[in-house]
Formats: sequence, C-alpha cells, structure tokens
Amino acid sequence: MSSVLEAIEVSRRFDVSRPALQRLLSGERRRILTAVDAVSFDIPRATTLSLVGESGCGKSTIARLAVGLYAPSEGEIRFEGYPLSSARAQPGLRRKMNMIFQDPYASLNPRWRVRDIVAEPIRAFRILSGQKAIADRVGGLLSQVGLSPADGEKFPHEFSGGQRQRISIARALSSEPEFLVCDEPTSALDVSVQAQILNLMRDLQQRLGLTYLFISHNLAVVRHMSDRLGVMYLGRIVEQGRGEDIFRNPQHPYTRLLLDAIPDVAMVGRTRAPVSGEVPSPIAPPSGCTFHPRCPLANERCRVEKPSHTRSADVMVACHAVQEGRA
Amino acid sequence: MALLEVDRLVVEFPGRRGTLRALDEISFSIEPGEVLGVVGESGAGKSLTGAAIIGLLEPPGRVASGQIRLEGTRIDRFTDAQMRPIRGRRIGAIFQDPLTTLDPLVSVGKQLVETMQTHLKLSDRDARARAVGWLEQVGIPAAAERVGAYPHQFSGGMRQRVVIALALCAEPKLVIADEPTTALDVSIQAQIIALLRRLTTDHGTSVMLVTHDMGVIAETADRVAVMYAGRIAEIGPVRDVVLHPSHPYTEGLMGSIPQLEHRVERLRQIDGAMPRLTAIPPGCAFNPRCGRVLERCRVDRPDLLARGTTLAACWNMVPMDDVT
Amino acid sequence: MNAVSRFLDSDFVYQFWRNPVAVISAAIVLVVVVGAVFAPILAPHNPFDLVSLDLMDSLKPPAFTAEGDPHFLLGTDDQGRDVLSGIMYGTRISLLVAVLAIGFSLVVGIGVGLLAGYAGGAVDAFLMRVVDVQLTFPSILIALLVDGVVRAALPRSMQEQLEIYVIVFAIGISRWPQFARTIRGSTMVERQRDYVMAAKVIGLSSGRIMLTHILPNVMGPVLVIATLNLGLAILDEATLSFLGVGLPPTQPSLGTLIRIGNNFLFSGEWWITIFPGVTLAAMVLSINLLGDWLRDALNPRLR
Amino acid sequence: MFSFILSRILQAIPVLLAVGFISFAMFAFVGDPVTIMLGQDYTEAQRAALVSQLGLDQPFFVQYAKFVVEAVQGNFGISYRLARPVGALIAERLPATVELALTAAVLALAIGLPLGVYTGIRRNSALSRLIMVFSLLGVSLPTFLIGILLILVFAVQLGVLPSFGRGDVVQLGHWSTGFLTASGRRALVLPAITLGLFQMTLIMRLVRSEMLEVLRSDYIKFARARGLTPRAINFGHALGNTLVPVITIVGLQLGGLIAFSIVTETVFQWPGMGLLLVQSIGVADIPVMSAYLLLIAVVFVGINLCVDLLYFAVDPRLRANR
Repeated sequence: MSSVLEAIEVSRRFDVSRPALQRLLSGERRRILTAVDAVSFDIPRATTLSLVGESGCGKSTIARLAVGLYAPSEGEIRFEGYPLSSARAQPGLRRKMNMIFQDPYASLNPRWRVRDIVAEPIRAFRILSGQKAIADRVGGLLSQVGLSPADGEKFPHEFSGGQRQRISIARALSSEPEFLVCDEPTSALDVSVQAQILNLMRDLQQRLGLTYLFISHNLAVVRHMSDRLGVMYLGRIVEQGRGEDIFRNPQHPYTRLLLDAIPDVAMVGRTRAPVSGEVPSPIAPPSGCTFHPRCPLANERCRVEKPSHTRSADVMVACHAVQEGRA
Repeated sequence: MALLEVDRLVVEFPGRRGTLRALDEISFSIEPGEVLGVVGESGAGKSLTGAAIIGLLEPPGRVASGQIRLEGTRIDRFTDAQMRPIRGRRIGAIFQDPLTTLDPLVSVGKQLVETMQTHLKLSDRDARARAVGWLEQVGIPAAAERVGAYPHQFSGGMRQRVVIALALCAEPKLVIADEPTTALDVSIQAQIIALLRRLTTDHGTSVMLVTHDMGVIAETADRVAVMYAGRIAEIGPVRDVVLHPSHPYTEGLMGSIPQLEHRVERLRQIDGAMPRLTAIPPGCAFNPRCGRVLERCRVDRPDLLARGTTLAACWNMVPMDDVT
Repeated sequence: MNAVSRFLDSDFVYQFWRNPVAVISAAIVLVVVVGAVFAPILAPHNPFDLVSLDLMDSLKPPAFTAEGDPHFLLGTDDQGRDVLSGIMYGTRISLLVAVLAIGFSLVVGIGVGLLAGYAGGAVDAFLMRVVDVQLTFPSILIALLVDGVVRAALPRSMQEQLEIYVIVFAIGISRWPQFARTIRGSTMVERQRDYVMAAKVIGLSSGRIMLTHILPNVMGPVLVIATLNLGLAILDEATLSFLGVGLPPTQPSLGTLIRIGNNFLFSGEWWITIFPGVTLAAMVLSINLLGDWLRDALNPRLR
Repeated sequence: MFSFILSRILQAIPVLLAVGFISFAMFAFVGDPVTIMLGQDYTEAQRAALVSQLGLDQPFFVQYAKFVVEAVQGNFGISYRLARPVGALIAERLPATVELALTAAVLALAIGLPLGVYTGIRRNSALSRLIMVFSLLGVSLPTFLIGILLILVFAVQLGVLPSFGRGDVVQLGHWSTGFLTASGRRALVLPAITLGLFQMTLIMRLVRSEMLEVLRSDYIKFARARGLTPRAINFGHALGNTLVPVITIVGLQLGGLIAFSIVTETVFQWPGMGLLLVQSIGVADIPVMSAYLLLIAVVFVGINLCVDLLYFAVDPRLRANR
C-alpha cells in the first residue's frame, strides 16, 4: 500500500514578535510560535488519518501545510512520492488534492452562483471545455452530494449550513482529486446534519477511493471517521496509531485525559472527573515534555527531557512514563 | 410550588412579510434546585426561551401570549424597570462567549462589587470581601491579588469562571446558562460544568442549561426539554429521554451522535433540515422528516402527551384504539 | 422571478419606500441631477451666450418679489445673467468635478487597498503608513496645496484650460486614503476566509483571486463611503472655488457663483449668493441623508 | 510605557522627514525661485550670485540636508511675495490661529460629546432625531456658507458682532492675545462658531454611532442581565468603551481645526496662518506653503502622541501589555 501523503519531521514556526523598533527599545527577544513541532506521519491510499486536539495544538496548521498553503519551516512533505512544492507546481498533480473547510458560511464566495463555485476547479485546471460539458459535470457533482442540478442557479445564502457543506464537497470533488484535507468539516453543523455529512463523506470515500486527512477536535467524530489517528498537543503528535488500538487502550496521559473529558450521552447520570489546568501558550511552551504541568504521571525527567516517539504495541507514543512502564 | 413556570409562551417577531413565530406555545416548569437542560439545533428557539424569561428579547421580538411565572408572580408583562430587581437578584444569566461578556475596561472585582451592591445592602468593604470570596469559590487562584485584574488578564476558561461568579453573586434562585461551554476546549468544558454543578448544588440554585450538546445535558441535567422549530418536542427525566426517547426527532438525534464506546459503519441520519421559521409545515413541524408520520401529523399539531415519565408532542403516543 | 422583479421585491427597496427621508432625499438628488445634466435643454437662458445678455437685465430680483421679472425666476446677476440658469450650469460643473474626483480616488484607493490588504507584510506597512500620514492632514488642505503646486508647475498658458482637471486631481488625491483604508480592512478579513483558501488550494494566481473573489466582496462598504464622499467632494470644490483657487468665472461652479454673489450680499442683492448656496446645501444634504440611509440599510446589525 | 512613547517619537521622525521631503521637493521643482525673486531684469552675474547664495548649485541631497537643518532651526527661507523671512511671518500669525482653533475645539468638544452620548442613549426620542437632522445640516453646509450666513445675521442685520478681524490684541512677549480685551473676545465669537460647528457635528455623530455599537455588545447585554441600573450601564460601562475608539479620531479632528481655519480665516479676514496660506497659494509663494505643511505635520505628530498617552489612561489592555 503506497502512501499518498507523507510528512517527515515537519515543523512550522510563526514570528509573532512585536514591531522591531519597540522590541529593540524594551530589549525583548523575538517571539516565535512553534505551531507544528517535528511531526511525522503518512497516509496510505484510500484510508483516513485523523488529527485530534484542542485549540492551538497545531492541527489546522498541518491541514494548511498538507495542501501547500504554508511551507514547512523544517522537514519535508511528499505527495505521491514528490516533494510537495514540486507536486504543486504541476497542474496534473495539484488537482489531485483539494480541501473541505470548517465554516460553511465562509467557504463559499457569497457573490458567486453555486454552479460557478463548483465549476471553478474544472475551469482552472481545464478539465473540461465547453459550457455544456461543464454544466453537465456540475449537475452530476451536485447530484452526487445529494443536491439537485437545478440548485446550481442559486446563490450560497439560499442554502442551509448542511447544504452548503455539500456544495463545498462538490467543489472539492470537481477537480477529480484523490486526496482531500478536511479541516473540521462538521464542527459548525448541528448533530443531525453532521451525521448526514459524515455519512456522505464515507460513501464518497468508498465509491471514489479517496484518501482523507481529517482534522477535528471531536474525538467521537474522529473515532467514527478514521482508520488511523494522531492525538496532538502543543504542536506535537503525542500518540499515533490505529484508531481501534488507541481507543481501546489509550497510552499517553493526554489521550486518556481527552477521553475522560468528553461528555457522552452514554454517560447519563455519571459525572466525569474534570482535569485541572489549561493549555499553555504555544509561544512559551513548558520545558521537557510540554504536557508535564497537567500530567498526573510527571516526574523530574518529564520536566527536563523532551520524550521521543517509541513504538509500543502498534502505537507510537511520546511519553517517558509509558516508556518506563510507569503508565 | 415550581420556581419557574412557563405556560404556552409565544414569542413573535413582527416583520415585513408577516409575523414570525419564534416560540410557539411552549410550556415547562423548573423546580427549586433542579437542573433543566434545554437542547436543540441552532434556530430551534432554545436561547430565545432564556432571553424571554429574563426579559431581554431583542426588539422587535416580543412575548405575544402565554405566561411566565416566577414563584407564582407573572413577570412576562413586567416593564424594564420592574424586571431590573429580578435580573441578577432572582434570575442570573451566563452567556456563551466569555471573551465578550465582560467589560474590558472595568476590573473583575469592580464588576462583582457593582453587581452585589445593586441588589444587596452591602458596605464597600463587605462587598469587596465577598468579591474575593466569590473568585475563590469559582476557583481563581490567588483571588485576593487578582480581584483588581482586568478581564484580558484571564484566560478564556478563567473568564468563564468570573462570569459564573457574576451570575451567582447576588444569590439568584435560578440561573439561565446559555451555551456556557460551547466556546471552550473540551478539557476546560468539563471543569466549567463541574464548577457550575457544584456551586448551584451548594447554593440550592436551579439551572436552566441551554446547549446543543446532548453529552453535556446527559451528565448535568435532571430533566431535559428537546426543542424543534420553536416548539418542545419532548420533555422528561434525562435518563428516560436519552436512553428511551419517545419522540421520533429525539430518537433520530440520539442516533446521529457518534459514540465513543462502539463504532458503527453508518450513523443514523435524519434527512433534510429543520424548517426555517418562515416555512413551518402545518401539523407537526417534524412531519416531513419523520419516519413514523401518520395522516393526522400533517394536519393537527400534537400537544405534549404523557408516556411514562416523559411528555412528547407526537401522535404516535396515542394508542391506536384511542384514535377516532 | 427575474432579477428586476426580485430587486423590486427585495427588503432593500421595501425599506427605501418606508423611509420618507430617503425618498425625499432621492427625489431632490434626482431633480438636481436631471436639471444639471440636461441644463443645455432645460435651462431658460444660456448664461455663456454673450449675445443674449443684456445689461439692462442686470441685478433683477427674483420673479416672486415685487420688482421681479417673470422672465427671470430667481433674478439676475450684475451681468444680467439668469441666476436659475447659472445654477443649473454651475451644478453641472460641480457634479462633474465631484464625480470625476471620486471616481479617480476610488480607482487609486481600491488598487492600493487591495494590494496592501492582500500582500500584507512590508508592502502593507509602507502603504498604510502613507495613508496614515495623509489622513492626518485634512483633505481640504491637501487639495489646496496640490492645486497650488500643480498650478505653479503648469505653464501659465495652459492653466485655464486644464483647470478643471487640476481640481479633479487635487480633490481626488485628497480623498483616496479613506477608500484605501476601508478596502484594505475588508480585504484582510476576506483574505482569511475559506473561499479564498479554496481558490489558493487549486492554485489560482493572486491577481485572479483579488479580482474575481475579493473585489466583489469588498466593494459594498466602499461604495457607501463613496456616496458620502461625493457630497464632501462637492463641498471641497465649492470651498476651493470660494477661496479663489478653484474654477474661474468662465467656468463657474456653484462655489464660484457663491463667491461672486458674496460681493453683493451687503448691498442687498441677496439672491445672487443665496440661491446657489441653497442649491448646494440641499444637494449635499440630500446626498448625505441618502448615504446615511444606505449605510444603515446595508448594515444588517442595525436593523 | 517609556519605551512605547520613545518608539512613537522615533516612528514620527521618518514621517516628518517624508513631509519635509515633499516640502523641499516643492521648493526644488516648482517654479524658479531665482526668476521670482529677481523679477524680469537681471544680469547673469546677479543670477549666478543668487544661485550660489541659495545653494541651488549643490547636489540634490545636500540641498535637502541643508533644508532639514535650516527647518529644524525654524528657518524656512524668504517669502517670495512679502520678501520677509517665512519663520517670522508664521510666528506673527500663529497666535491668531491657535487662539481661534483652541476656542473652536473647546466649543466642539463641550457640545459635541454630550450631545453624542445623549443621542446614543436615547436613540429614538424626538429630541435625538431633531438633533440628528441638525447635525446633518452641519455636515452638509460648507463652512464658508455658514460664515456668510452668520455675518449676514449677526453683523449685517443685527449689528451685534464684528464681521472681520481680531479686534484689539494685547502683546504678551512674542504672543499676541485677543482673549484679554472685550473687543478681541467679541471678534472671536463668530469665527469660532463657524470653525467649530463642523467638528462639533462630526464628533457628535461619531460618539453616537460608537455608543450605539457598544450598547449592542455582549458585555452591555450581560450588564443588563445582572440588573444593573441604566445609569451604571450607560456611564459605568458604555461610555468608557465608547471613548476608546473615539479618542483617536477626535484628536485628529481637533488637530484638523488648525488647517480647517483656512476657510474661516478667509471669510472673516482673520489675520492667522490660514489667511497667509491662501494668499500665498494664489501667487505660488512656495516657501510659505512648504513651511505651513511642515508646521501642520509637527502639530499632528504632537497630537498623535497625546492621543497615545490618553489611551494609556483609558484602556487597561494597553497598560498591561507594554
């Protein structure tokens, strides 16, 4: 099984310093935000890798890195075996990747008709020529996502959130991609609509053999969608492996914390044990293992030494406690 | 006697193309010390219900008919001046986004002192001491030093704690919490819910918890009201509604939530979307999406009917032989 | 439903008809604009036709006063020119200058704003610094100085015939920063939106994204500001002409007419200056009221 | 905070240099000062002497550097029109303009601010609507027309106030003031109203729209939900938040009064800098124009600094971050 997308030790930093003059006068140093810190993963064809974590963990930055909207500060991303930047330079490869966004109200240009929105990638890549051929294709795509071809004449504001997300999916499919990055595609939707979209995405994956990089903060959604799973905390993937394995036997203390913190309808009447502490600022992350201030298992080594990834069963974990068998 | 009774409440928004009924004859009550969850999709009217109770509907919205009774007194016809001693003192409110609900230019201590002194006879000294006490109660570390701090000096989760302190500091009997955890990360959510639960139990405060998150309701509420298109579809003890839903909408809603415990190939889905207020179908508002639709569902609007401990607005509740 | 009937049925049109202030303002603007544009056809006299002027007709009071002449509805000036016709031709010039000037600053402002907002970084910092500095100077001062400098730089022989372009340039250059800042602000918002991301993902060029995606979405607010600025540009032109550095008496705008009439104010011939003044005020007031209404009507939060 | 102010001052220097460059470029490229100063008849020797005296034979940037050095010392060259040093001319006229602008600023603030707050809080009352209509009139009427109308009514018809000039002035060192004599104060009334009216309506409308914006915010809603009195909400919470964005614009508007006085001074023949500028522009007296431009730039840099300091007083978010 070949991998579609591969990330090798990818980091991405942002300079969030104040203007140079003020920094000089008050004698403070540059402030660098490390959004993604030496992250590696690969996504085999026709599978879904999900990244999950709280806000500020870097999952959306990875989504943008994966489609080339950001360039990595360090490390390399390969798409279909080519370095991403050279793959992006070839239209024939570039059209094989596309993206679905979080906010169905912002992801469609409000001034464009739906048919033009969906047709834009077709025109940009010159996949089809002739008004008739394009119109037929757009109609087909709209039917494929559960809308009517006649909906192409309307503007985005005439649709509900779920329908807009379907339009967004139709647009993503119109470049005939093999790889889709889905950045929180359902977190702005109500649950009943979320179920529709998740089902649609799985149907499409099976029918078209799509490969997904699926970003979400919702563990239950991630569990439903993914083959493989990466749990992120402050720019690092702290645990990565098959979804089944991680959910059955979470090893990293942060993964356990997340699982405990999720309210679940099945938990009716039970109260969860709340975890203390908050996510620290990624500009000044804690030393050593960045999770140590909130970790029940932290010891002196965790405060000093950054844990490396080790394989434990089929799962990669970055935790001293797990490695030492203290977990 | 129930602390709060809402009886056939109708809220309307007069507009150019006729009047929109945003809340259509909803009835429920909240007992002292009880947590009532109100759940529904966006646009179902759950936040509006809270705004109507506390008398802060955005114009041109107005209570068109029905009653709201607080400890037996009708408050739905009260003027703004009459409502003022009730807001904060008898009904507190918690809003969704802690980043925007605190005045950025006034220190949190001053906001607390101001709220308490508006409603309780307190000297400056006592009010200040109590402000520190409240910050301690909601779990702000080093409360005595931070009482003079400004909102931007707190993180999102800490600010929501301050908001909770502000809502409770004049010791109301009822708190309306409108999506109090939606803007927060999951691990912070759990802390805030636990805090709210603990404080309201300690002070014997009732809570109306408005949220779209069924999980939050399941672990927090005593009873739950499920809203759909401005109406209450089902209301009952949380365990019964969650585990044995009576209304087809509730049933669909529960099925569509992905579960952590077990993975399914496909989620149950309710096709279509909730109707806009301008196009609510006759009869039961859910009938076009319902898998168990009957002939009369398209014509008559069902009232809340009892089934065991829950009430559900569904004609399927009526045993067949009762149908004439 | 086709586009026209859909527009007529829209909330926008509905709100317009429900607001008497907006309707009256629109009516005034319409009357003034029609009178100005069709002045050569509609005006009772041609104030530039020297043959038809008769000094015997000079300084006649308006027709509705005791000594008025029914031929001259609003009286005549010291040259015997019909004040009403003068106003119609003057409004024509005032409007022409204002529209051209605002058009000019819109083009500059939109270009700079889009570039700054989309490019960000150093380009943005530099352009916005320029905008900030210019915004600290009142626009009338900029217009005055630009007008003075350009005129000093032009050969004397060309000054008269280029005057109207000089003043368009001077007013236009004094007003672009506002547009640039507004466009830049909304461009920065739109740039972050996912539909722009979607266009970037499929590899569209920045120019194409700016023109086909961002521009249509940032035009709304700037057009409202342009309406309000149209009124201000009319005032700018009038003020420059009043200060004597605007349009010459051979091409009299409303401002020129007021300045000329001002000399007769103390001798009792009030109509020469008051009527152009009232026209100016009514037109600008109506444009401002209309612009205000437009802003509120298009801002859904205020409803 | 000190570093913040220092950085603001340092940032202002390039701005001043840029404006200085424009002023200088006006000097260098517009018109030929030699022809203007010598008139029609001159010999080549006279011309060459003047050219070297003015330094016009030196490289461009050397000239610019000299210009900057001179300008810092208040030396702006000789007026073509009046053949006197521009620095002295401006110093003579400065007090008249400053006193006029100051009076107008006090007027605009003292009336505009409360009216803005009132119309913001009582947005639907009849009085508010009336005030709003009048305010639009204030924005729509050109300043010179207001001046003319005021003269017509108070000077010509009623004859109670003078229509031009400054009245009697008292010399205090280098400063001539009209505040100290009755005729000086009387002469100030109409020009100050004319100048202040536009800014007043602008400030009022700005305060009102900001106030409305703030009153819609979540924290005001939350304050109402806590049962605070309207007084506490309007003045304890809404007003402060209204002032934050208003400060910048009001600061700049009031600074603009100095420049706006051009029109007022022309209408009332007020012997200030604005009148001087208008007279200079008419005959392309470039040194006066460029000196005026620089002076206005300095005024604005000063005002910007004051605005930044005011922010510190009002907004705790700044105090903590710097």
